[in-house]
Amino acid sequence: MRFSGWRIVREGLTGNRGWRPHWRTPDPKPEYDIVIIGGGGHGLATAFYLAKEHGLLNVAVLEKGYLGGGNVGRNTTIVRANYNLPGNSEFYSHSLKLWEGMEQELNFNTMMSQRGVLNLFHSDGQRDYAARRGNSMRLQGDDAELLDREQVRAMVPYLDFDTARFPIYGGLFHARGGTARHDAVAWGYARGADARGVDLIQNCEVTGIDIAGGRVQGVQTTRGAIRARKVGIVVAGRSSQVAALAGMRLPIESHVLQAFVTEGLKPCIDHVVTFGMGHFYISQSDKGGLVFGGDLDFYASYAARGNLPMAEHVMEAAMTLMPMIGKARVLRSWGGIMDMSPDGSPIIDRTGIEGLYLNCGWCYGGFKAVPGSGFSFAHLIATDRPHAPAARFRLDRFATGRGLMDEEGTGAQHNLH
Amino acid sequence: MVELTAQTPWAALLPVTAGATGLSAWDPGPMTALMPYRGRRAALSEAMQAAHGLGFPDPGEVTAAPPLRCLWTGRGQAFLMGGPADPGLSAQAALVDQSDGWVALRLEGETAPEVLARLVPVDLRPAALPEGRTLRTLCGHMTVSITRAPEGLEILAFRSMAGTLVHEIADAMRLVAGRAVLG
Amino acid sequence: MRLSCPLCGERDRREFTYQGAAAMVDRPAPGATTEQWSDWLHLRDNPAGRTRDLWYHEAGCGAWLVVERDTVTHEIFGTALVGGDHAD
Amino acid sequence: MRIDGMGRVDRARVLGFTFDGRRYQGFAGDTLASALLGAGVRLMGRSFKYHRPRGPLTAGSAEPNALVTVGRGARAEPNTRATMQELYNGLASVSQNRWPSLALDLLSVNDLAAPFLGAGFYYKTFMWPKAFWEKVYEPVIRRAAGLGALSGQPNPDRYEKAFAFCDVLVIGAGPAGLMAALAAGQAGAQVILCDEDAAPGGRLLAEAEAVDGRPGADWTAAQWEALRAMENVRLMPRTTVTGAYDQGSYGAHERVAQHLADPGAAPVECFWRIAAQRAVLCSGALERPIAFRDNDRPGVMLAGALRGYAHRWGVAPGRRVAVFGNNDDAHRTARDLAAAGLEVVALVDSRHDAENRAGDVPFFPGHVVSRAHGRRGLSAIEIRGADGRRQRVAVEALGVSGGWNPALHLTCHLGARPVWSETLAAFLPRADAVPGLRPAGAVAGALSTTSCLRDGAEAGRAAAADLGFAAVLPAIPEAEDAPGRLRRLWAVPGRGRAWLDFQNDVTVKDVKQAAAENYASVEHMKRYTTQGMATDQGKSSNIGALAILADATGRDIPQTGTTTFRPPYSPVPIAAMGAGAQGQGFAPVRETTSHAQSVAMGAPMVEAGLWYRPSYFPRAGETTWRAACDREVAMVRGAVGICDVSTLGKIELVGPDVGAFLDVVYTNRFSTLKPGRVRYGLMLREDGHVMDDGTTARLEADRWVMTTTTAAAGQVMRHLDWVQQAWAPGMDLRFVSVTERWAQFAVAGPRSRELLNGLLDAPIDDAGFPFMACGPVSVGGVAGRLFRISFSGEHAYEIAVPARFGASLFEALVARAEALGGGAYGMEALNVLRIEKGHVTHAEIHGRVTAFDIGFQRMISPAKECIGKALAARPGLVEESRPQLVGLRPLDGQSPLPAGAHLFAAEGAVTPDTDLGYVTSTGYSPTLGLPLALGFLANGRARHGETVRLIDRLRGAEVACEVTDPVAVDPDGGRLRG
Repeated sequence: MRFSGWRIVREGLTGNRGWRPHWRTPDPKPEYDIVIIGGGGHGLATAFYLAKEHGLLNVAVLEKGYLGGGNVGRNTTIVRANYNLPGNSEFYSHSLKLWEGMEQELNFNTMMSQRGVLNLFHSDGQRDYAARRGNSMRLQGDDAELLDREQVRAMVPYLDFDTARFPIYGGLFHARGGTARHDAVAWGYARGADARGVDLIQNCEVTGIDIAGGRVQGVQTTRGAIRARKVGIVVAGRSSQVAALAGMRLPIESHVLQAFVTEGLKPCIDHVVTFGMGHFYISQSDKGGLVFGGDLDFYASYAARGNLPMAEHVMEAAMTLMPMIGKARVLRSWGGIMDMSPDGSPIIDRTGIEGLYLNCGWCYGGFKAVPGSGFSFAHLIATDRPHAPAARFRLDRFATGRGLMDEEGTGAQHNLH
Repeated sequence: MVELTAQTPWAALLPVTAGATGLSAWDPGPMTALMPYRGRRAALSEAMQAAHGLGFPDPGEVTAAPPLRCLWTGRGQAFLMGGPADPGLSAQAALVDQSDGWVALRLEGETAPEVLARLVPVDLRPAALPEGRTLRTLCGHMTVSITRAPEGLEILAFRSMAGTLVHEIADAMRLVAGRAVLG
Repeated sequence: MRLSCPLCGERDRREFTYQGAAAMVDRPAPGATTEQWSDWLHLRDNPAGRTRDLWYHEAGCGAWLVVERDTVTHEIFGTALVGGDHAD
Repeated sequence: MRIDGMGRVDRARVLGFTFDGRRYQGFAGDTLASALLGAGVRLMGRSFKYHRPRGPLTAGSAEPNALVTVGRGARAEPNTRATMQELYNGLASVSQNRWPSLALDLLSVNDLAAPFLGAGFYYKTFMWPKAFWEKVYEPVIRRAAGLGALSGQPNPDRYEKAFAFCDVLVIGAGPAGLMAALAAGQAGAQVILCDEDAAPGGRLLAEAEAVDGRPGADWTAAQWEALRAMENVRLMPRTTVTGAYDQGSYGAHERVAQHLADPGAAPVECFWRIAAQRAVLCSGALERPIAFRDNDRPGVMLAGALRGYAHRWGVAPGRRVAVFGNNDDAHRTARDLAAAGLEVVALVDSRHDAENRAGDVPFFPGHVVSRAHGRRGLSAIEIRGADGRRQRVAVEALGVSGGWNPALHLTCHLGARPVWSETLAAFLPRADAVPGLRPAGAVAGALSTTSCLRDGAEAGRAAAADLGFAAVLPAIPEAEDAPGRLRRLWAVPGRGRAWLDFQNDVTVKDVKQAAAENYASVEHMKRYTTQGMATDQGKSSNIGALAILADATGRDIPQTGTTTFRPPYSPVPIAAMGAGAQGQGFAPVRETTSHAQSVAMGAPMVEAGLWYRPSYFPRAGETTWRAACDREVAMVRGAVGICDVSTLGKIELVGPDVGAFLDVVYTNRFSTLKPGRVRYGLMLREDGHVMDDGTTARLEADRWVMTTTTAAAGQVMRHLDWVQQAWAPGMDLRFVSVTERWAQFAVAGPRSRELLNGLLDAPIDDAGFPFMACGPVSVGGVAGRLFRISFSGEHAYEIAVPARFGASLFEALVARAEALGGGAYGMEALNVLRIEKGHVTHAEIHGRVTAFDIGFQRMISPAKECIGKALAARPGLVEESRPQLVGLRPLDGQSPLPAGAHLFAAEGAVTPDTDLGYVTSTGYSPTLGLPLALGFLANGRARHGETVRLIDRLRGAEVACEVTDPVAVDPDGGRLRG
């Protein structure tokens, strides 16, 4: 069923009785060409692009819970392509282009809102780094603008320019960045993949990966064995466990990242704004809630919930940066499980096992990567060659030291990001 | 010859009184960090007894032989205060002068624990922190040492942060006093 | 979240700095290969369940701790000083 | 309307207030909602999507409808629940989400378009043309959405955060909570008793029933006083426990002074962090509605709320009332309302076999209310029998009861799922859901007041006993003990729209449509329809919605499951959780001993981490910072400059094994350093990249002092503690920070020794104090330390004195420097001086560079192990193609070289693939008379002398540069040693 304003009118006039399932509920077949483990944003996008770009239709996505129940449904919905380092820079640039065509590609309104991302800086040193990053973005063909304090004031006058502990020196503005309706991204890709024949199988947990002669044979699941020529692992938050089924140890630690939303408010924040002296980033959803987040809670966790110290840090950052939101009330907090890689950048690569592919390590940047990751992972699985924009996301970079992507400069080892 | 004068910038900020609490500065005098070498804790404690009449404190403990006191300040570390350390102790422990490194405040009054409860994530009520006990913790975003003395709660913090420390405690005092008015 | 420091007693998580898997204590011996070093620094068991990891009582006594806990429930089973009781 | 003779408000104290500009009167003890109802106002808000007129559904914190803005100007509080806001004299409130007025809201046109605005409609449209989303559709949607508005001004109120500690935390001061606190308190445990309400008692305030032979409210007051008299019990009314966290940590939100017109010096709100050994959850239960056509009309409310308004506040939405329920408790409402003198025109019970327990009221067993009439206020209901016959009955108020849901939210905060009880037709908390927390009373499924009292007492006793207190069960007062019965009914079938989530306008049809579209998981349904995502988080609607989803998908409720309850239980202002941080409070300020004097000299102070350092010291006639900076650089190069360097981390290390220890943490060897000497050292992280650099002085055989950069001081201390405790426990050394103990000043320039010799009690000379020497000195009788080290590249020293003498020494140094043609210099000059010398700071050692990159590969001693050495040898970290530290100068001798620019070959395309590097630091060198920069360039060391293009597209710069050695001034170091 094609969605459009006319369809809504027609259904509305006939009692809304014509709506059909957005995806089927198939039983797993005994064999597929390709099995994607993980029905989150990345896995669904991978399946969609396998079908759309490579004509591979005999594909199943296995999801242990419900579609989009992982990090794609529990993030702060920010989309951007404002990275500095080679690898990240070209990948997110490609991903942003896919975002820009997503609604038409999926015939599903994911509410991609290019309202602009403003990264504030608070010292000369931060300005220099923002300039370096902005130049990388421009070089990549993406937009970036270096704003001084007065330009920032004109754009976001509600910040505390006068009494804040860390004064605002200026900002790096990325106009094409913005937000999207996170759940809709998962649903849109699910619907698109399903429409092309991909089997989306929910409540199906993978319990084993069958390997023989160094080659993947299929998977064992709670709904029986499934044979497959190729298997892609894309299960942020469970990467180490699923990889262990194939005997692999990953350079991943799992951490919890909290996010928050306030009660609905009339429009007051029109951009995505990030603080440079603490961990705080915020935007306002179309429903009116202020959606914001901070840093990891900083301890290994699979609990999808956090503790108060980081929550308080985030609120304190909010109060020093934009005290006008003080009377907004936090309605809900939640946590996502982040695949933290040593250098803070992801992995899309083959493994030592033929036919087994790995997509993990998105740290806290996975949402904006959804289309690019799905596109590149599909390319890798379909062709056995890395997709150029993701070619640097190699698993062996930690062993070789080549192409480490430590954007923050805090260290290419665990627990420093 | 140049004459250097001693200055304590926080002197101008204190004392502060609000409601039932008073905040003042005190001079801890010479302070020496005592850090026993490997396996020498007992020997250090004996040497301290001989030289000063007090022992090396257990975690959380204060030992005293007026005017000297020795505050436990961390893993393998205590501060001798109120007078210089006997140089002979250096056979058993690393001795490092800490004088001047710390601002020393005292918070007096029955509601002092209530005031610090605005800033400190540890129970400081007398039952939890009786006289003669000390601890390391946070006060707001600053690391501090807090000790219960007969006069009140003593707070040691980095000298450079004295302004913030005074400001934040004074603020908490005013909020607690403001609540008291509400009844 | 609250952790029991062997020296300071039970304290709020905000006094501690986290440093990851306790396997970091077992540093490769001199002469280990680069691969061994790389595996030690990068690869992790990352269990969903019981684990041992490192915490530093930064705003307290300055002790490094090994904490045994559960990454799913956040239950804490025990804490011990790194390097043992060499000088407390 | 007010009901004569009812309510516990103080009718002697009349309070004036306004709503939407109109003046009203209420009484002390009223909430805003009860006062408005008392004044005959039923319409208090508009719904989110269809802008439907709404009145209060509840009498408490779960209120979805009656949200208003309270207060004026910057103090305005949007989205305040009128049902929780205590009335005070002069309270000003306005309605929200309507234009131009509450009664006439133009956006209620949405309601007419409802057939087109069903579940998820926006995912299916607004996609064409592509550019219209941000420009047209989204702005319209955003303006229509949202509820109240923030003032847009900085928050002028005061907030606080606090910590509290207890043995037993009792959450909720209803019958169960009061008994729990009493039991634990009498046992001697430290008890904290929190309740979200201003007054204790919970449901007892809303009932007529007796406890211990007294009215419930009187019994409550007596218990409260008894608890208040106990020293070990702390009572916290107006305090909502908002979240359960690990190891007995709880968050709680106290509305300290929101019930007052003027908070005075008190905080308006406080966010508590409570650490409790045990907790007893006595949060009670929340009534749930039954969905039927147009069940959202103002005047339709939960039956318990209707009863509560009558008993506690003596108000009702109208004189003619009806009650509709599926359980015995609805009968109590009808009975009580009739006893209050209201005209109960119908008691409608969906159970055909129900017996009338309400007395002499028109009783409709086996009937349902199938429709409500009256747009801005309920005017009539339609009652439908099992045979389908309908009758219309005029009413002004309808109480609806679909049963009660235990308020078990906190038990789910650590991830536990509740358990469905068929008997109670409700979810119950798992007993072990939160370690140390026991649910008691209605939240645990206790149905009668007596069982709540008993359960609470037992839970309080058990909690105390668990902690070793000798606890006995207090006497259980006599109270009502009639368990109610219930037969499930979630929605009345029929045409039209029946509301589940009132605020977000989610109807039964929406849930069914979601199921039809295969949003069959309860999480999918929630997210697709927005059910339960409003400000009440579905407190009254979630269970009904999932029951309808279960039905629509052919599953039972346990199979369908629930969505996740997450903190906070009720919303908490950002200002409360972030209290103290507004303005300066976000991070401590660190001031050097020269701070006041630097400010007095007119120096702009800039942040350096937590520290403030002087940027430059302007002099008369200098109109720009550059003028001052150039002069200060020239001063240092030509005479002598003074700079406070106390912010650098200083760690004193003592013991026989310090040298060996330093050999482990530094790449280069320190064990060979002689006493009285200083050495520059480089530290790596284990991943082979540079962590920090600095000098370490060996003051005596066993006494050393290490300096770190200002930025990395904490990190280095943590690292040293780690290395010693984890890997070197056998080494005999101890260390402690002495950063704060010493005030330290750089005395730099050709006349530095001359200056010092006029100051020190004993003069120094080059033989006694050569480059990289250190030793004790005396200044005016004060023992200090002197280091002959140089960041500027000049003959220079750093002198340290105990901090109390810092200000005085700075003054003396500056005065003497000025007499010698020099003076104080700030960060700007310091930066230029070090760029001229090619010295790195964290602009260069930014975490991604190796010793190889900055040309210090040979500082990694081949003869010993050190941290980071093994992995620094990875092939990718020592490749010539890596960006390497270089100096840059413009070919034209004058173009500025902006930091952050990228570097490209002199000719050729400018693409990511041809990117050769970037500029890290820049400044104008008055010494050389041209701009200089440091940067990283691929294979840079082999390119000295080549020309590269510096391109900065952000600022429109393109400059041809010569690549040079990083050291631009005095490359052979003659000035250092001279």
